[in-house]
Amino acid sequence: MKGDNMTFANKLAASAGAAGLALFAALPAWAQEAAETPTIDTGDTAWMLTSTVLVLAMILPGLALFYGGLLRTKNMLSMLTHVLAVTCVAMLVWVSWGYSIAFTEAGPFFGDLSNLFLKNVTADSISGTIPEYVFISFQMTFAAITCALVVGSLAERVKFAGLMVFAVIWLTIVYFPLAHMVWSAGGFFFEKGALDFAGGTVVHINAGVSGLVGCLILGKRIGYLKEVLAPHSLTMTFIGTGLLWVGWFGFNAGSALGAGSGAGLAMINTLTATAAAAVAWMVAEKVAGHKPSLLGGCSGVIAGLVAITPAAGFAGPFGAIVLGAVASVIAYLFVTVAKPKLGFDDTADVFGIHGVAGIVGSIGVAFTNAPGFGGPGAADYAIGAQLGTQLFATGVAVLWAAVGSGIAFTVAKLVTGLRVSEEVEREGLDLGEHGERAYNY
Amino acid sequence: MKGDNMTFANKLAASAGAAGLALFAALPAWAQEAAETPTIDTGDTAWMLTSTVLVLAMILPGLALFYGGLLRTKNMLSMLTHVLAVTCVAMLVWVSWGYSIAFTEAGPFFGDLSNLFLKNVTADSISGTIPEYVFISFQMTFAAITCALVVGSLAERVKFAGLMVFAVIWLTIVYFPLAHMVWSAGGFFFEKGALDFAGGTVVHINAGVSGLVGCLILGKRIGYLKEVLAPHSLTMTFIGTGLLWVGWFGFNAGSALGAGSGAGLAMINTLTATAAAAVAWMVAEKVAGHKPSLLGGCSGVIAGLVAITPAAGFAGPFGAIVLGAVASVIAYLFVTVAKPKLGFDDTADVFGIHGVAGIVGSIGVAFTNAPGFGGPGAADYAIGAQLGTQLFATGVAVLWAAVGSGIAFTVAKLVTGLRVSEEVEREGLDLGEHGERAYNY
Amino acid sequence: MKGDNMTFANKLAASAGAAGLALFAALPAWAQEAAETPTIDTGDTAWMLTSTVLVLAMILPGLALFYGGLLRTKNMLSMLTHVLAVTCVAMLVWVSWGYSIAFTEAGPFFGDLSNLFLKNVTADSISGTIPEYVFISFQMTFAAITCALVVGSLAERVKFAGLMVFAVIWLTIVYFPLAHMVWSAGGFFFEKGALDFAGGTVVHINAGVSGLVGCLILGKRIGYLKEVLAPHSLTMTFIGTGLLWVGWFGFNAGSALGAGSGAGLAMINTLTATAAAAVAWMVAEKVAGHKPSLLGGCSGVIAGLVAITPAAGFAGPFGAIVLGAVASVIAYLFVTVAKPKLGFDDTADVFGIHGVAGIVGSIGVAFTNAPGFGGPGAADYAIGAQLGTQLFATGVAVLWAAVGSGIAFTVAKLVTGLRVSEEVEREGLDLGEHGERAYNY
Amino acid sequence: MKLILAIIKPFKLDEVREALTGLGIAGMTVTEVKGFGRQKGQTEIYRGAEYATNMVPKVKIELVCDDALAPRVVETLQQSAGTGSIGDGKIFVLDVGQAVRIRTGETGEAAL
Amino acid sequence: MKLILAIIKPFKLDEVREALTGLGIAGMTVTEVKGFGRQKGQTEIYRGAEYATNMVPKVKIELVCDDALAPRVVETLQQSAGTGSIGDGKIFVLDVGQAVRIRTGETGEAAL
Amino acid sequence: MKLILAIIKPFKLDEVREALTGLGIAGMTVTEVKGFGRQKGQTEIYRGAEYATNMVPKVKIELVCDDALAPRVVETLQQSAGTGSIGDGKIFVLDVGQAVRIRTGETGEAAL
Ligand SMILES: Nc1ncnc2c1ncn2[C@@H]1O[C@H](COP(=O)(O)OP(=O)(O)O)[C@@H](O)[C@H]1O
Ligand SMILES: Nc1ncnc2c1ncn2[C@@H]1O[C@H](COP(=O)(O)OP(=O)(O)O)[C@@H](O)[C@H]1O
Ligand SMILES: Nc1ncnc2c1ncn2[C@@H]1O[C@H](COP(=O)(O)OP(=O)(O)O)[C@@H](O)[C@H]1O
Repeated sequence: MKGDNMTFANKLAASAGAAGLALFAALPAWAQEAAETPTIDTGDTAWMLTSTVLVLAMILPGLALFYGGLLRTKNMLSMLTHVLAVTCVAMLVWVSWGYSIAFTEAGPFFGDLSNLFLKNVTADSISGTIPEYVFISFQMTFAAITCALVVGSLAERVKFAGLMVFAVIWLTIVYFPLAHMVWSAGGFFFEKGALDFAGGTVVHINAGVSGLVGCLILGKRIGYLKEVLAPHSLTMTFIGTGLLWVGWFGFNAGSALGAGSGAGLAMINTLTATAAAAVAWMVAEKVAGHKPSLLGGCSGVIAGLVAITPAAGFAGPFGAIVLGAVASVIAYLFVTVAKPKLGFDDTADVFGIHGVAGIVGSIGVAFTNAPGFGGPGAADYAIGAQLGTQLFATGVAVLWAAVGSGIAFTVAKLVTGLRVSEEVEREGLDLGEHGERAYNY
Repeated sequence: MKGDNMTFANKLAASAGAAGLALFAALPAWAQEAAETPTIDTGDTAWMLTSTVLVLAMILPGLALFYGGLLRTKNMLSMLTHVLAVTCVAMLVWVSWGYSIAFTEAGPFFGDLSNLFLKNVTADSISGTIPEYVFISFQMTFAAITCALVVGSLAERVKFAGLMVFAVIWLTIVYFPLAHMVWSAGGFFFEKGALDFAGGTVVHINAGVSGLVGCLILGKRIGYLKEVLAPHSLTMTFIGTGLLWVGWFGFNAGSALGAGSGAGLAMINTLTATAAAAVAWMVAEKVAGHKPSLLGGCSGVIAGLVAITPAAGFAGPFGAIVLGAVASVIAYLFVTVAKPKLGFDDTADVFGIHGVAGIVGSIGVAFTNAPGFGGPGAADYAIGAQLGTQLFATGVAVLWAAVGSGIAFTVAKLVTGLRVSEEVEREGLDLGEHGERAYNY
Repeated sequence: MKGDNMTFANKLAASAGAAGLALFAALPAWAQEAAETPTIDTGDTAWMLTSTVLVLAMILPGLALFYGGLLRTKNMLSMLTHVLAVTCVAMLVWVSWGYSIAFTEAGPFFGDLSNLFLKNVTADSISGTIPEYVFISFQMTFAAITCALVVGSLAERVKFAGLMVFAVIWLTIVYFPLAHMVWSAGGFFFEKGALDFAGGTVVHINAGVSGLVGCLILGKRIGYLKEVLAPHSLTMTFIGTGLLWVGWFGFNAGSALGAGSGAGLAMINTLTATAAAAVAWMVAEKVAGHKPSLLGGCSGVIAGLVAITPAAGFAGPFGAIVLGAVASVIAYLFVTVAKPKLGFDDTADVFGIHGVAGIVGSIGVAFTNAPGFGGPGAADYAIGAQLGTQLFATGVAVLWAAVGSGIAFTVAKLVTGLRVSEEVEREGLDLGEHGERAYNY
Repeated sequence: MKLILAIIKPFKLDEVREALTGLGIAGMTVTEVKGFGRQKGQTEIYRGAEYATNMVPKVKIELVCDDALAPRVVETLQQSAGTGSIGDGKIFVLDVGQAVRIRTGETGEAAL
Repeated sequence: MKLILAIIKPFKLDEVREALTGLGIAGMTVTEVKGFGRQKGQTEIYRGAEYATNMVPKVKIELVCDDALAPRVVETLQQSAGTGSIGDGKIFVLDVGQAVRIRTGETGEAAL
Repeated sequence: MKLILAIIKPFKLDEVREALTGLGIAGMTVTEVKGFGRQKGQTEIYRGAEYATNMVPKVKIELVCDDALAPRVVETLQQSAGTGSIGDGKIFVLDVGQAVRIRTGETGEAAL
């Protein structure tokens, strides 16, 4: 089993060599060494421990506040509860069968159940240059956040019980397979040479598309486009935004799986792309004749972070700036122009931001990686070929997420009804579903 | 002086060998090396710097928000002030005489004053594989958080001045000796072979019991069990919960004192135990005929974190799940069934959660450490014997905390009165004690 | 590889003896060494990645909440927007021309434009023992936070557009040159042997003085000293304080540029100085006949952090305590006694805290570094001579900041008007400038 | 003139306002209040502590109109605010002696 | 019918409500208000800026009852809300012309 | 006695209170309300969703005084609360039948 991950590291290096990616080329000693005598590097381990903590901070309290602030007061607490519960369930599912499905080398789309309940792992197991338990923990937080991201689309009307049923099914048939395809040795995208540094397809496109399917199945909120549904606390949304950005370095720079030049590159790109995207959104607002807004800035931050996720190690800082800005403007146009016309009710714009910017990033990485655009790709890097691969991988991810989440939501609807009663929706999910208020000033 | 801590590291390794604990056996190179030529490992140091920061984040803003959110608006600010002030005072006391009492090797219950004002430490001093100043800083945050935990029991009625007097006395006669017993070479529990990975006895049982004594001495709040004392902001409590979980990795994985497999084990257990405990509490609510609640989920998180604290390096991920779930359900029953019958007013349930789950964890670790339950204990690990040791250590900790805190609170009461006037209590401690409001919307 | 750091630490100590400094003397050695065999130390890199993340957390959400909580509800959102936007703009400017101006070796006051758009840096570039991209990212956050600090003085009346213009000019003519003077090889202060561990002059004195100039140019808020301008949420200010303290370890201990004894020393000092300062402020309030307050405690925390910034690696823990306490009391007196008499309206007391405590720290470091006061200075360290250097450097920084920010604000005023209309100021900048409310409860 | 004081369910406010505007009402004043009545509140539980809130959030409308219009205002209010379920609220009518528009100093019905 | 308008100390609300329920009062409406009067507020200081708040948090009760009950309501209110210390508040009584229950359309005393 | 009910712009409150104190008014009760009238609210946009709030924050003053003082109170209110721009608010005057000071049980004008 330890072999699995060793292989993972090797494959990474190998495919990096093949595709001519500078990132892994920069770490050849590490890859070799790891292959020969698996030992722990305390520096890499320190960074991966930290990265895991950072991704957890993105979820709790980060994402929960980001989403919760966008809702009306009466549903704030339900969002916090949803995110907390989904996270915990995902963690338990992950160690039970998720890690086995995602990270055993059985086929291109799924692993197998040979590592159920982590039965082949001990405290001494090593993955690359870090303890395997750290790798498992790091990946655990990815599973949790992806599932939690979906919640944003369903907010203010989804039933708690329905969400729990959905989470377990969806993780199993959507997330774990996609994680396998992208990150496992022998995975479908992995073998195709698709570029996805930190999970643009698995996490963001996946969550965005699944959220879209979910909100379509759920239907619109009462009063949508009629009543005032203004965010009850942009202060909370701002805190969430800050924590998401802060935590995202665990996500992106952590995806280098060590504290070396790959992490450094991912870090600076995660700064510049995001800064550019935040500015771009506010400029777009201004150009559209509105005031530059806080929620605009925050939305830009997220769009930039999402877009740079697949490209964090496959771009230079200025390629990242362009990618962030472009993704931000496209997401802006989608959310403010296209969405109202299409008329679906994606409460927190999970598709509009994670889906859209995720797709832009997943395609854009074909360009940013090119040395001509300041990327770390090899001299013979061919944009066209890579673009084809990226489009293909993106398409497969969209499809897999759409079909799988359709199944998961449908089952959840059959079992639980999925949506709260009109009365509960009106009174608020906080009291109706949890018997508590978020605030008693 | 450097010797002290070298010895500390050696003893750790030694006793680990003796007791057959896999954790330290996994780090023999580290221990040996440290003994021979004390040098700094930058990876271990990076992790311990981070861990220290994480524990500080648990206190400020973490714990303060967790507790503060549970109070009424009019007392929010006083909680924030109490936590801040207690933390700062504890830090100053720690460098003045605390570190000397806790970490000099003089007797089983106390160190001595030979290292008063850190007089034997310089920037070059090394402890294990990290600078001694980092070790001192890390331990400083433990002293601070333990004292701050107690505050939760006293909330909404304790006098600021009384709390300050209490803190200084209590740290000196309760916390420092207990820290010495558990963590210092020659310490009472340490020599007995009691298992306590990250401070279950010193921190949680201690704080829980001291809080209980404190709220009994203070008496109930006006209106307790009569008026509506609903939490003014579960949003704040949620933020606190998130930050506590996030920071707890510094606490638990940091207690490995380096970035190796011990930290990895502690990390995954701190994830799985907590997730299980959160789910368990909400399931318990459901089973009891209520709605699954946010405050339930948050309480479960804390119960799980507390329970896994002594066991973080002495359990496998599934042993941790069982331990977390069991501790959570017991704490749930205590808080919702036993406490109202007993009728004491432990404002934030410091005893009900930290005390109860701490005791469950401190006893449960005897089981989770067994290889049969997936723990890292050696093949010849004897549950029965260890259980005896754990019960004994737990009992001593409970007693020491009860007697010591009784003295500390009594003195504080004599000197300051300890409790605010009825008028201040009614109007709120924010205005009455600090002349400020938490919110001026 | 690990050798590097040993050497680094040694060099630090050795050269510290020679020039009587530790930090900067260490940098030339570092430059040399880097020239010889530049390799990455994963432990140092892990810590610097973490430190960068921590400084970002100081800004978002830290500083924004700290300031925002002090304002009235109607201006909360504008503060959050200002901090976010200024941060993003500073990041883009930094990679475009800032890093080149600050860190190329051209003259004592400015670098040149030879590294525009980071054109000489690749993912493989190494700076000391860490990837250069990490160093650039770390320094990027310093530029961003310094500019964001200034915003506090201007709050509740500055125009968003004006702030953006100011930011770009001010970074270029004030911040980058000062950063060059202090941190670049060949820099003016650097060569003079001025002590500034983590940016007391560049960051705090600079921001404080610039803020003062800004609020004088802007004029007082409507109702200042007449209406109730009470903080709308000290809870938010407290959260900000906590995050600032937490993040400041990235700032101070990160300024050691590695995970060694220098970072350890900076860490413990950043704990003790701050604790002492918080206590000192509250004691000062008590002595002045008032109640010890939360905002007092928080203000003390910041004053302590600011004061220890230049001295973090040039003091012992007890020297740090004295420095923190003294700076805190002086800042207290300035803010509560001097400021009302002088009558200027520095909304969040940027000058009163960052400026004043920054000056105290910048001068005080001459004392704390002395071995007689427990500092790490060499045996032949001469307080008097160093004091002269510190006074000189402080004076130059004050002057540079005053003149430069005067120019920047004046240009911004000519271009945009700088201040919102009376109507917008009355209604609040949130609605008037951004078309949003911070809260819709 | 009459002061019409209506206590209604919060989510009905928009509908009510529109209906009243239809009548030509140009102004009203709205306050968030808590109502105690036949309608019972939700039970909240926080860590085992159970609070049966008997206060339900309501919205109070205060509206001054001339005597002639009052009956139609009351009628419109009753129709637009009603859901038929318990807790729909009340309308009270009081006499107003004088009205002044602060901006202009106009008094009486001209001030409305 | 009478509208009884009472301004009381917030912590007395529960007691008052219970006392009134004892009288057979089935409903009332409660608003959080700020009172200005003889009772002075606390002085607050924020970083040296001192604000003597002359506004004290109060709770306002609005209650409509039939004329016969009004005197006993006033008396009960006065007794249950009183602490004997300054700032206990006021009770005002106004005439109500009409009352309507929105749900049923009942009017007059039947609507209460 | 009269109940004077004034709806004014929030930032005018301090000025109004001072002016009334000058008249010898010893107490009043203040509520935060939302006003609907000729003055239109700001348009808010949140990620493309535009909300034209027709509710403007106002402050309501309730003040009971004896009949003789009422005209001067109204006048003072009108002067001190006015800015001359739209949305300055209204003053309404109602009759009060009875007033009681809870603390002492005093009634009528002595209770004010
Ligand atoms: N006598 C009363 N005086 C003032 N307000 C009342 C009175 N009775 C009821 N209310 C208000 O009307 C609301 C609705 O009354 P309730 O008895 O719950 O239902 P319904 O209006 O259907 O009879 C209450 O919440 C309260 O705010
Ligand atoms: N003339 C008044 N009109 C309206 N409300 C008043 C009046 N006088 C006092 N109040 C209200 O009654 C409250 C208590 O009044 P105060 O003068 O402080 O004490 P007391 O009721 O003991 O005389 C005030 O806070 C205010 O809300
Ligand atoms: N008929 C009315 N009844 C009750 N309150 C009213 C009425 N008309 C206006 N108001 C209140 O007065 C405020 C100001 O009215 P508005 O029409 O905007 O401007 P103006 O007072 O200048 O005519 C409104 O916001 C509302 O609170």
